[in-house]
Amino acid sequence: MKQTFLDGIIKNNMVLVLAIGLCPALAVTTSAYNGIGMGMAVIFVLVFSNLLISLLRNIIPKNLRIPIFIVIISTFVTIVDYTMQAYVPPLSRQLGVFVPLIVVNCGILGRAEGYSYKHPPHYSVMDGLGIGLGFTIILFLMGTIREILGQGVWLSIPGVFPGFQVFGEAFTNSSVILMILPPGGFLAIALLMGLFNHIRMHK
Amino acid sequence: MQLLTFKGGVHPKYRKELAKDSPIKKIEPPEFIYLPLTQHTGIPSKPIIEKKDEVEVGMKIAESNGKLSVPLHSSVAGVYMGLVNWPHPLGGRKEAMKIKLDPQRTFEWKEEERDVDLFSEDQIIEIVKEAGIVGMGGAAFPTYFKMKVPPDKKIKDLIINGAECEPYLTADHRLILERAEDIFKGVEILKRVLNPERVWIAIEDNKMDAIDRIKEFSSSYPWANITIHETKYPQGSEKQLIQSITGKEVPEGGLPFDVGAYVQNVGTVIAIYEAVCYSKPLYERVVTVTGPVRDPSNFLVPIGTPFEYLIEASGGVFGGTMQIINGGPMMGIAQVYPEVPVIKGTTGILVQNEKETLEREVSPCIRCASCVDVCPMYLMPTEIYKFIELEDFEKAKELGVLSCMECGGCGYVCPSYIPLPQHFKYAKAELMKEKK
Amino acid sequence: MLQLSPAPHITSPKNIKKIMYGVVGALIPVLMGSIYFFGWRALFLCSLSVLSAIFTEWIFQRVTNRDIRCLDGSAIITGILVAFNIPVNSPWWLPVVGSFFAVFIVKQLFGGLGYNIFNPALAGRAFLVASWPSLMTGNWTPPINGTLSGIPVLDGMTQATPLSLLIMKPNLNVIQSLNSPTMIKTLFIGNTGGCIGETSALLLLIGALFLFIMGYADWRISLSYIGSIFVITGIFYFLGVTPVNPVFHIFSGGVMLGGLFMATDMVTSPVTLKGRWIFGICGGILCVILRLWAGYPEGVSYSILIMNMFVPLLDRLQVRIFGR
Amino acid sequence: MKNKIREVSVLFIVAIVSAFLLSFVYKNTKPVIEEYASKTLNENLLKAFPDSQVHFETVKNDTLWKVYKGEAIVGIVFRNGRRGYSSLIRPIVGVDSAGRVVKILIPKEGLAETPGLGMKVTEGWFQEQFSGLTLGEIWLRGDNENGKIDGITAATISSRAATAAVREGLEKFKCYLQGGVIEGEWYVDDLIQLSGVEDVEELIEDRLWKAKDRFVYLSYGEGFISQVGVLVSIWKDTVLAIHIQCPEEGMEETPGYGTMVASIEFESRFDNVYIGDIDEVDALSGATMTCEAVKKAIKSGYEELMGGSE
Repeated sequence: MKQTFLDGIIKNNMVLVLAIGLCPALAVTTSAYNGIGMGMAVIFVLVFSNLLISLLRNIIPKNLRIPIFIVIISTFVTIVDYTMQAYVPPLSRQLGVFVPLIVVNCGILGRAEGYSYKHPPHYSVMDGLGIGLGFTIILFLMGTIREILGQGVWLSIPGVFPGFQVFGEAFTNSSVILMILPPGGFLAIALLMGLFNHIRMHK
Repeated sequence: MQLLTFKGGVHPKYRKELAKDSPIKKIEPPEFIYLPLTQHTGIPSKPIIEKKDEVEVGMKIAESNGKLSVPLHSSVAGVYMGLVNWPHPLGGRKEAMKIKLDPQRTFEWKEEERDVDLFSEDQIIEIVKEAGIVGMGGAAFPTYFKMKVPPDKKIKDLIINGAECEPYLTADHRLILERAEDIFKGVEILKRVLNPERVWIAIEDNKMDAIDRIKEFSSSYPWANITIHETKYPQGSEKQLIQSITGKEVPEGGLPFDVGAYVQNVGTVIAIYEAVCYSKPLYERVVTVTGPVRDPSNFLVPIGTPFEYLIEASGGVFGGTMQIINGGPMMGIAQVYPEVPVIKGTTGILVQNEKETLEREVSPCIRCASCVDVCPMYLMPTEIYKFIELEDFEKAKELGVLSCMECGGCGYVCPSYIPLPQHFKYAKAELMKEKK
Repeated sequence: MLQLSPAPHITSPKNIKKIMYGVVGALIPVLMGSIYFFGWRALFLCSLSVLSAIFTEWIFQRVTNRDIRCLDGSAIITGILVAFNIPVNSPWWLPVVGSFFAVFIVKQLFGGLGYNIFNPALAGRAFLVASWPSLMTGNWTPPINGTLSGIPVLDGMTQATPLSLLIMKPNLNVIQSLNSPTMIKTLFIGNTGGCIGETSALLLLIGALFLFIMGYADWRISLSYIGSIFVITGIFYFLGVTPVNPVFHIFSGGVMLGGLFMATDMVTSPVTLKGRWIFGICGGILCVILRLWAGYPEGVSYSILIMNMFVPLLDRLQVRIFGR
Repeated sequence: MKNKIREVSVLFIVAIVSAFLLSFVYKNTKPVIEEYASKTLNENLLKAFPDSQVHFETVKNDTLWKVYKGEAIVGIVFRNGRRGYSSLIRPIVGVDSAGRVVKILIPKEGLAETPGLGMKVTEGWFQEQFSGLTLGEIWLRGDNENGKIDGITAATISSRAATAAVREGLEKFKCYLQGGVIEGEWYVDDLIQLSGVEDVEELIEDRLWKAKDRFVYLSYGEGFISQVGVLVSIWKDTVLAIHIQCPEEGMEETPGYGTMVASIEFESRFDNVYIGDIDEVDALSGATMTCEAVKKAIKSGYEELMGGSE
């Protein structure tokens, strides 16, 4: 169980190893807060869809499994979407279309198909937690890199907290805008992936 | 005057002036002679004498051993000492017949001149085979085999290769100057066998004296066309020479007679002449010994003479010997042992002292494309090299690595000092292995 | 002991150091020109940029245990070219960061010299433009030796390069002055606003001529690139698509710097002759499109960067193998 | 066969359960979402018209509000869009009864201009320049002699678009300041906007008008559910601008999909399009039918009305 959880974070890391779910990873990580928000949404969907699919794995007919997975996943995604719109509207606005798009996040469908459809519920929940957490950590890291370099602050929450000044006022005024543009997302993910592979290879 | 040339190629420093004016000298044979059984492309010859047997100059001591094989003749008179495992100039150690010289028995080849017209074409080819003649420009391909042109192929252009393009080497140059008439006589024999439409004698424009010498005979041999070529490396390569003269490209993987051409080196032509008219087998050849030696010379050397003996004969090296090369600087092979013997394909011996030997620090390829520009086979060495580094030989083959003739042009121009020809050799060897 | 080295046993006099330092040498007159036009700050920024490039390379090679070859000249070229691509009144850290990005991300992370896909200096410039657009594209000083070369000063737009005036939909007077022979002469000499190293077509041509003669750069790329820009803008000029003449187009902005020194970068240009022609012509077409219809006044850097991406493809256009 | 029934029933049950779950969540979150939306809107309106004693009345959803102080109209707030460098810039503009801009607000949300350049239109200093200006002064300094707005260095396109959005909106909606509302059909106030002048000559009743340098016609196309009205201004063969009937004006297409075509962004896609190229205009995804209706309306109206009048 513990191994399943840890594997989800490191060995099967959604972004760095499996390289799936890259679209939200690139699109929403302009700040660390966004990254966490997206990660939380994914954890929620992943855990519950994994659980449900695992519970129903003996009932779900093989031929119709994909439509059923999608129905289940999209239900949870829509729940998350409404909830976010209602209770954290600024975050919901920031994440925009990428919350509904969790439905087609191949990471979640991939886990449903590849793991929870074949494993008992408690393992599936652990897998969902691990994968989701791994995803969240990477999104948080990417968001951190991009926000600090691109905006000079860290952990800013729109309307609530302006964020920690990391390098001081002067840097904030002339920060590396590229990092919060799309190329910055690619750069951040490439650097993280490279570093991760480097560490894995030299361990 | 229009200079003929081909596309690509390089202009290295030729340094031919070192040995150019030194007439061919006959050299006294050394005490021991080593005759490797592999002196030609193809199957090694088979010894036919026993240990302690007395041998004469020109005596057949090993015979042809299959279709692509030629006999071997002793180059001195003496005693056969048996087979030894001896360094070979093309690398490694191979079986060689060791002969101890008998200094009492000196010998000069004195067979009567024979009338060529007495022989049929097949007889001539047989004589050439028995004389052990191979291509003397370096490739050492059995000449009799080359002369047996398939009946469905018609030779239109017979090209006599006097374009000695390797820098430093002057053996062929001296041969043209000193034995021009013999060349014409040899070509007449070839003409009879091959029956070509045209005959060309190709010489580069850095050998104007040789061209003049050949021209002196143009009235006696009116069928010979003399072509003057741009001094460019590798002008003397078979395919490039054919392209220069006829404008035709030998197809990939094909042979010259596919475009109706036949190329023969001047040295080989003389050997054919001597074999047919004087029944003299190939047991000696002209070798240029050059580089930082006191007296760079062109020697007429009994085959099997060790390199170090010849280097000594040309006065020794100044500046400390660092490298002994069989052949010229572009394609020659650096030797491990100075005692390697001269073989039938040895065109020259190049010595390099400490100053001249390259200290090459290899840098990464910067894609300057110099190699692409110079490759006479229109390959892209830089791309092929990348795939060879990744051990993707199939891809290298697709890009034409098998067409590479290892002329060394790319390695010469590479500003990063990447030994490109070395990589291609390796890839070709690997591809051969796979084929087997 | 005999040494064993593979054939060939002689090499041509060209080697990497000579090529790299040859290019550096060719850039020196341009640098001197920019010191003359813009003052000592040009030299200051250029030195900072070069130092940053060399230092970045040294650190990277040190940390990753590679051979230290930070002084082989390529880092120096990158440093100079990055500095040539920024305005002279940039803050000091701009060239430093640009060179760092160019050498670290674009060159070393892709495998170092010879393996980079993009021209490091241009990618560095693209990074700077995207990150600090106002510093990079709205920050021009006229050269100290004159006003902005006789262009009528527009209200609120005193700081502009001749090229950036174009995208502001100028009136007829401005267009006339842009088309005038004096303007062309100024652009040719280089006494005008612009990035440090891009203003003087004359000095750039002198440097490039040296490279062409030495064989350190391929004239085909430059000719096809600049030539296609000239031809296309010429056609557009007569069709009325662009209000200024083709001579203005090739002498203004970074066409000369890009076409002569950046597009010809050996590492990021095709190896075959055919490929080089296509590379240059397509680059020129892209440049004109970007200039006339994109948001920034200049299109040179992006046109070359985009063509850099096509180099592996263009390298597949192998010339027919002998006899195949 | 039995297998198939089983498969289908499982899918059916899953779908039913998920539908119930979703309707429950929707019911509970909807009021919260709506409350937040109206709260933000009110905040934004107050930012554009900062006066604690006023209240706003919606005239057109998301486009026009009247500002009341007690019973009296003291101004309007409008929202007008103009295409910037890479997105639609839609300032919220407060206007006092004298036709003077009170304040403008360009929200960051939905704006995708270049960060560090075009995005600077959201900065305070840029927006504050508009306060107190009248119609003739809302120009960039470089573009007009009376202009009082300093553009953003190196971001001319975005600053020009923001300025134009304010100016054109003011021109369009200023009639609401005098006399209040223009009575009549849904298209009447847009007719004035599209003709560029106030006095137009009616050529065909309720269908075709002639203004100084253009014609304006009204045409309907068959949409997904209902008729979609389009008001088109045209000169020679080029469509100058269009206005599409919005839901408040009686359009009854699918809410959230078909109704999306009645956006300024979509309308602006038809600006200066040659009549023969109308089909080339990109449709909105999810509203293909309604978009087709718009295009058909433009073309059929052109053929019917313009063919005869020229």
